[in-house]
Amino acid sequence: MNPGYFVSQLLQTLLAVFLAPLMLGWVNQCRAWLQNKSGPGLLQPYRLLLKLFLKDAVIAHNASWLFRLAPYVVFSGMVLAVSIVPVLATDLPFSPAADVIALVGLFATARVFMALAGMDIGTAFGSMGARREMLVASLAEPALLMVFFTPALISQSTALTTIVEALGHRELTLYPSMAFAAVAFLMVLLAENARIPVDNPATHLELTMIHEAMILEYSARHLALMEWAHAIKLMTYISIGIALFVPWGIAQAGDWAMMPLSVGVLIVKLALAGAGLAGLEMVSAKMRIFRVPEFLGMAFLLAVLGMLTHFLLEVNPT
Amino acid sequence: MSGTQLLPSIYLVAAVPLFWIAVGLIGLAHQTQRAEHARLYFPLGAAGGLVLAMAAYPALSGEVHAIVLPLGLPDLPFHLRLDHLSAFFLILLGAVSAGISLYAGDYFALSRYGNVRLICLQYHLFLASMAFVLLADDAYLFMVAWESMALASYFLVTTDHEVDEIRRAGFLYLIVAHIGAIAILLCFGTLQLGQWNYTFDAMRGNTLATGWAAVAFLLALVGYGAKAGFLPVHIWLPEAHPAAPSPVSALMSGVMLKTAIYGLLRVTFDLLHQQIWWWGVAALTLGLLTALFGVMFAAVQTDMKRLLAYSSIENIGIILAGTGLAILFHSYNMNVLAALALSATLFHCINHALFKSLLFLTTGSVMHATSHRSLGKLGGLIRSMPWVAAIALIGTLAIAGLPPLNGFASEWMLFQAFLLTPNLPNTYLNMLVPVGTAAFALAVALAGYVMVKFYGIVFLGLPREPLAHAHDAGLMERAGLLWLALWCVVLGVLPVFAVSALDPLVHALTEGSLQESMRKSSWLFLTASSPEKASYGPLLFLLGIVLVWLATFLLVRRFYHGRVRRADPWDCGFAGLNARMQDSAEGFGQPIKQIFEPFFRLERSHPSPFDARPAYFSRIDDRFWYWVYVPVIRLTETLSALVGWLHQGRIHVYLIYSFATLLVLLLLIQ
Amino acid sequence: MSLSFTNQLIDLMAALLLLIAFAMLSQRRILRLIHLFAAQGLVLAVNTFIVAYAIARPELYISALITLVLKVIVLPWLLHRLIDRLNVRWDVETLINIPTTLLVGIVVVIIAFNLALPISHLAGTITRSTLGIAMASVLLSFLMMITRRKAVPQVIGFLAMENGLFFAATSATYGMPMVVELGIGLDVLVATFIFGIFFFQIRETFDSLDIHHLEKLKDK
Amino acid sequence: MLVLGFPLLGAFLLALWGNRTWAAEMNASMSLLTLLAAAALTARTIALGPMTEIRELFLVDAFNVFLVALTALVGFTTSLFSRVYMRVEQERGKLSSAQLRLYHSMYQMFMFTMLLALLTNNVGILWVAMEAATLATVLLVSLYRTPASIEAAWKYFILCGVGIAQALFGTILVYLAAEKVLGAGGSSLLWTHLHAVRSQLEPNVLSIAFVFLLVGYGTKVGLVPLHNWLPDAHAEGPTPISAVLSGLLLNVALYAVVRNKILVDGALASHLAGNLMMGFGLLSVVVAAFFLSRQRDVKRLFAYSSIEHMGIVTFAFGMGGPVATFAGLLHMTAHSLTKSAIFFAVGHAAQKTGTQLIEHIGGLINTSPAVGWGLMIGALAILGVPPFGVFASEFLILTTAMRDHPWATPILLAALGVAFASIFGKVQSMVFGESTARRLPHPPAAFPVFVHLAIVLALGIYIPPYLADWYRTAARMLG
Repeated sequence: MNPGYFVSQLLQTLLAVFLAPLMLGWVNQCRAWLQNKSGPGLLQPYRLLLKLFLKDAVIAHNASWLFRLAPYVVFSGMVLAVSIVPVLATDLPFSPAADVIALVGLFATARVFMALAGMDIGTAFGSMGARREMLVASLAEPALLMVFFTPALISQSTALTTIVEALGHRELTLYPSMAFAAVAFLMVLLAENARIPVDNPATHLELTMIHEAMILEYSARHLALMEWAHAIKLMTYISIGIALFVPWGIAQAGDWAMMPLSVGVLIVKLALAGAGLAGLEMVSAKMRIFRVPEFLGMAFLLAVLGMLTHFLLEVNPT
Repeated sequence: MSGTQLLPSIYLVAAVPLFWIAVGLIGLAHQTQRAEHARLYFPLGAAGGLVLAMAAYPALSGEVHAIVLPLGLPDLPFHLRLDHLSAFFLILLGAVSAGISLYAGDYFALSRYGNVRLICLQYHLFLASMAFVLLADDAYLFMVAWESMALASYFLVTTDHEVDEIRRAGFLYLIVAHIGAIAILLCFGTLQLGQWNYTFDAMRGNTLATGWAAVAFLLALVGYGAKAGFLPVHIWLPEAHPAAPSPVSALMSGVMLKTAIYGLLRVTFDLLHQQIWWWGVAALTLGLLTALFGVMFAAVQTDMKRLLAYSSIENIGIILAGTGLAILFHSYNMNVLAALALSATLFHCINHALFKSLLFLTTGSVMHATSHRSLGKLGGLIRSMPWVAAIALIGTLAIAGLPPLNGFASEWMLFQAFLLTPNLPNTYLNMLVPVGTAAFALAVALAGYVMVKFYGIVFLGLPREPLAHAHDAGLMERAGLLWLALWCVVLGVLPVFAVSALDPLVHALTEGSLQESMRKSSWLFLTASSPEKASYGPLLFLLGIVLVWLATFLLVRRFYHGRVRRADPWDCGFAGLNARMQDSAEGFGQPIKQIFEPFFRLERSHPSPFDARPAYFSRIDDRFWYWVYVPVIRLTETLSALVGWLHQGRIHVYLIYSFATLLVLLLLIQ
Repeated sequence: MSLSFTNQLIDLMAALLLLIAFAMLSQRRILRLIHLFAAQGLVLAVNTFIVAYAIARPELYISALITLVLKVIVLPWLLHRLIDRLNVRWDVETLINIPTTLLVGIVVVIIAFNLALPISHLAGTITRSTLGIAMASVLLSFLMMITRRKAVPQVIGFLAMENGLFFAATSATYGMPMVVELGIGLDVLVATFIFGIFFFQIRETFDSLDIHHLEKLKDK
Repeated sequence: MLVLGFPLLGAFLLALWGNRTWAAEMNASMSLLTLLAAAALTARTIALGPMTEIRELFLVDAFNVFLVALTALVGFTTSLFSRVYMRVEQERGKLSSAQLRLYHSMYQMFMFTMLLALLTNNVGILWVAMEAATLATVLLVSLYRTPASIEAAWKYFILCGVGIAQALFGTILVYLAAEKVLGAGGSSLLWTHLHAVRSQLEPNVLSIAFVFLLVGYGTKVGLVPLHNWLPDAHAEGPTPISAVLSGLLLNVALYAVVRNKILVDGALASHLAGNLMMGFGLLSVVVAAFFLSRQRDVKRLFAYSSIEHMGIVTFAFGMGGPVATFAGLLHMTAHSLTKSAIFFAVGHAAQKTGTQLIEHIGGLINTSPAVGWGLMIGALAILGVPPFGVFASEFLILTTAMRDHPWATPILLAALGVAFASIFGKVQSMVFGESTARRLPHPPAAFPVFVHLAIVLALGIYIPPYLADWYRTAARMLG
């Protein structure tokens, strides 16, 4: 395959990785605006990362090698994930390496490492956060898979690029089943990225925190990697959502003419998505931890319903 | 490679179990001091395992060989047969047992229980009988080997027989095994179709009426299920596995359960020719139920070996579900898809064998180091036993189904198989599938939860009780563990080779093959029915992660001097942190209890908030025990009470019996 | 005398035998039982004698003699001494009251006759009709063993059963071959001795010959 | 005919000196001689085929010679066991010297009667011998003079006596039928002659005769519902006697039944006899299996298991056909070897723990591994766990049943399952766990136990061809 692919791959990956904090900043900014505050500014996440990278790492006495290994694994896992999702162009040399299932697996790996790292020190909050995170994940993960399977059934494939090809570049057809999937996906996204109503990224209030509780013990560069990975994760989810539900405008295999346009389109989409997310967070309230399973069960059911409606409405019985 | 130039492979293969028996007998005879005895004989067994695996490998693609031994019944001598299917499971047995035996050398040298000479004999008889189960080509030898397997493992389970729950566990195990054996015997009886010929060849020759075929299949499902641990005959498994010494649990969970799968496949795909779609549905449903059940119970366990045992039930359920899919596809002559499902199943068999025995062995090391089995007492072992912890981490990630390790690869294939069911020409089945897929996904995800619980509580955090003299595993133990871990990684990163090695076998069973879809893609990528539909390249995965990791590492180092300051944990600024503040095993299981309450039979007592000495009690029972087993026991008791009334002790009554018998018979024959 | 006459005699003997069997069934006193047993033995001996005479079989004389000695003299005498030594002359109470027993006995007799019918037809001997009676008396003594509560009457019932068998043998088949006859006789003798031993053992263990002491071994 | 000579001689000698210190050894040596004679006889029969002896008074063919060999073998090993066992009993003062003399002489007498029953060619003598066997053992059952033992012996005596009387009536009827064909006189009770003319015998008579014979000898076989004497007698007698009772006597009684069955089948040309036997067999298996779980006395437990196995064998012979009969013979062999081995082990266990109550026996394996493993392996073998011979025969029986009488198979299997659960649960608690046994000065007689078990194991894995042919010829004979 010609180097162009690698260029587009590299371009996309770097773009995603380095835009991710901006995305986060944008979401926060929108939140601030909606709350009539003047927010910290779009670049706040970058400043934070820089500060953390320059700080001295402080690690608990009994931290094991696993504790120090985890941030790197999480970070690289997320980078890998984002480089798999076709946001600019569909033809990426990396995309055959993983389909949606593998993508979910990748998220799971990162999460497991994070949870283990959280338990490593042996603090009350660490293990609590790990447990909650794993609980949420163990319910969100099947829901996510179900969400993916609806388009996978439509496009007869689980490879994201193929899905996008199928959904985006054929004649435009509306799939009712995708509506279910979209809602379910949104709920999963909220849960997986520790957003309200499942978790509150902005608090360290002991009893409510999930994600933060796991990474309490991290500092400096490790914390930076974790936060960054978290930002990338959000980015990845949003771009997956884009790729699945509004794929129009993603560039075909290597037609460079489309590329700038698709970049533009992408940025618009991302901006909208971020704003939407912020708005959603504004209107909803954090829920009790034991409501979360019901919430995710809801998502799970919606996704399954999506598959069923697919069979009901879209498969012409032959 | 073709089997022609390796003709004697079956003799070599058959020689290995005999060698094992010999090792056992010599070991029994050889009086010596415990440690050196164990360190001498178990590695011998390991060598045998290696030879077995290597000798069986060519037969995986080679042609079928059969020999008849001059033993057995006069009309029914022992038939041995080495074909693709048995070869695969023999490789599994050999490769896995090699690691386990190596480990066992150290383990039994250090453990206190039992007479090592007897253990050595039983252990090797166990291995040998498993090998013969896989080699048997007639019902008699099969039954003999099958029951000897149960017997040997029973004696191993009851090694520490002074403890009475261990005795109870062994008893339960043997009873269930016997019931299973009865079902299998009936199954063979159905298969041989009236003419008294119990060689498998003859059974292959028969074609049964649909009804009888179904009967045979259901009998097989029950019979082999009793060994594999399908619902509701799983009851013995969580009792027996914890009771046994760890290498034995590893063998039972890793290998013995697979022999049951072997039997099921042998009957379903080899001896019975036709399959009916609802068999597939039955197996699929049962499998998924078993999987969910197993993983939920695993999540709430507080004993690490029980936890692993339940996770075995889960994996067996997944394997059964895969088999069900294969049957389903095959019954509709969708052979390629059947091939996909079957390769996934077999692949998962060997994967589970590897990581499950690996984890059981690590529990063994943990128990030796800490003499604790309860999760409530353990913790923080990653510091005192880094080797075991590192290897256990690999096992944990693999069993949790995380890429790029082997557990994920097989589950990925299985997911693909699920996603291809819409091609089935049956709308109801199509509708059924999303539900099945959902259940499968849920089971897989919960497995991740369970494994984080297992690893986090055992190896991470702070010790929940002071663990004195916690030391790392010995050399042989490490070697055995490493061997298994190595294969977990290799199969995970290069699944394509495994799958293509399986292909002749799969082709033989389903007439379908994945060859062309694999030919279309490179050796890097695991593919389902075709590469553009779906593909998965674990090696690229690994490379990607490693590259990014290195890159970030270097970049971070460029920015930054990399100094690290050690301090007390911050813990949100709370002082006076102690180990008891961590999540306990119950705590970890609690949400699952909450969410899936209806699945459990719970007895709980919460302390009142104003309790001076608060005590929390929670006990979880298996509903099936009360649904299935208790009624049966009651029935037997009532019946025997009725019968017992016959025996009144009065001689007149007895005379009346015989008088009546006489008269009745006399009238009868008129 | 003519064949028919002997026939009638034999039938008479058979009838007597059946009568005695019923008498035993209804008999309450042990002493009487023993006498009846002796009488039964006598009938047997006479019957055998008649058969032997009728068909001129010398070895039957011998077996008639054996019967006379064994069953009319030796066994009753033994039993007498037993009950003297154990002084168990008192009345025997039965489990089922006598009339019912007799009714059952009659049913049994009917069954026996019906069974014997086809056989008697082919039994070409001069004594064809007696097989049924033999079977009946066997079953009757069986019944007697069932209904009696004391050890001694049970034994007498046992011996009476032996008599019935012997009658069957002689009447239906002119007696078994000599070897067998001897064997059977020996067995009966030994059996009686052993019974004797038992009486003493039971006595000294339970100081009574009531069998309801022997009802401990059962499956609770 | 030394086979018969030795035990008879032994009986007399031991009647004289049976209380001497060397009586046990003498008993053993007599049994050894018998065994050797039996072996010689067997060898000759294998070589020359069936033959009759002394004016056709004795018959030796494949069927009975293998039982003779078996009887002699078990008789010998049991005498070895009783040597150790009886010494302990004597030292405990349970036995007076007179009783010991009675025991030894009656032991030989018993062997003699059984061998006679097996070897005789005369159906009448067969009956006499069977009766004599009862008489010989009945005093042994009450050897201890405890109330329980006397009661057991009394029941044994009455029930078997009555039963045997029925058998006599049956024999008379057979004779009645036979003399029509063969004429009066001794020859018409000779089995060989009867066998020759069996097709001409009057069916009506024979069918009635068979009922009487079945009920009669069946009582001694221990078929339900005629079995009630058996558990008592086994539990209360001295253990060596329990061993020979269930190891040998039951076989011999069954032998008598089968001998007559052959005639009846020949005469009736119907499957009546077979069906009756199958019915009894099935009933025995089921009932015995359910009795098992209620037992608290270990010897009663295994007595019921004997009933169960006799039921299986009867069922097998009832089915008939080469395979089933073959299996029946095999099962007879395996059962009597295993069961006697178990009783040896149980005897030692009872002596070590001083009780026969199961709940008071435990942890044998710790105090005396030989006894513990003997009991454990023996129990597993008797339960039909491979690779023991019992499984081999059960496999054949069950598989044949699946072909011929599919309805019966699940019943049998269910009963076997119940039996497995009940027996194994009890045995496990006796063998494993905390030990309640104490050491005894004399080492247990491990030799007989393990010899038996070894043979049984061998039977399960490899049946030597000559043995197989031998069974086959026997099976062919029984049709």
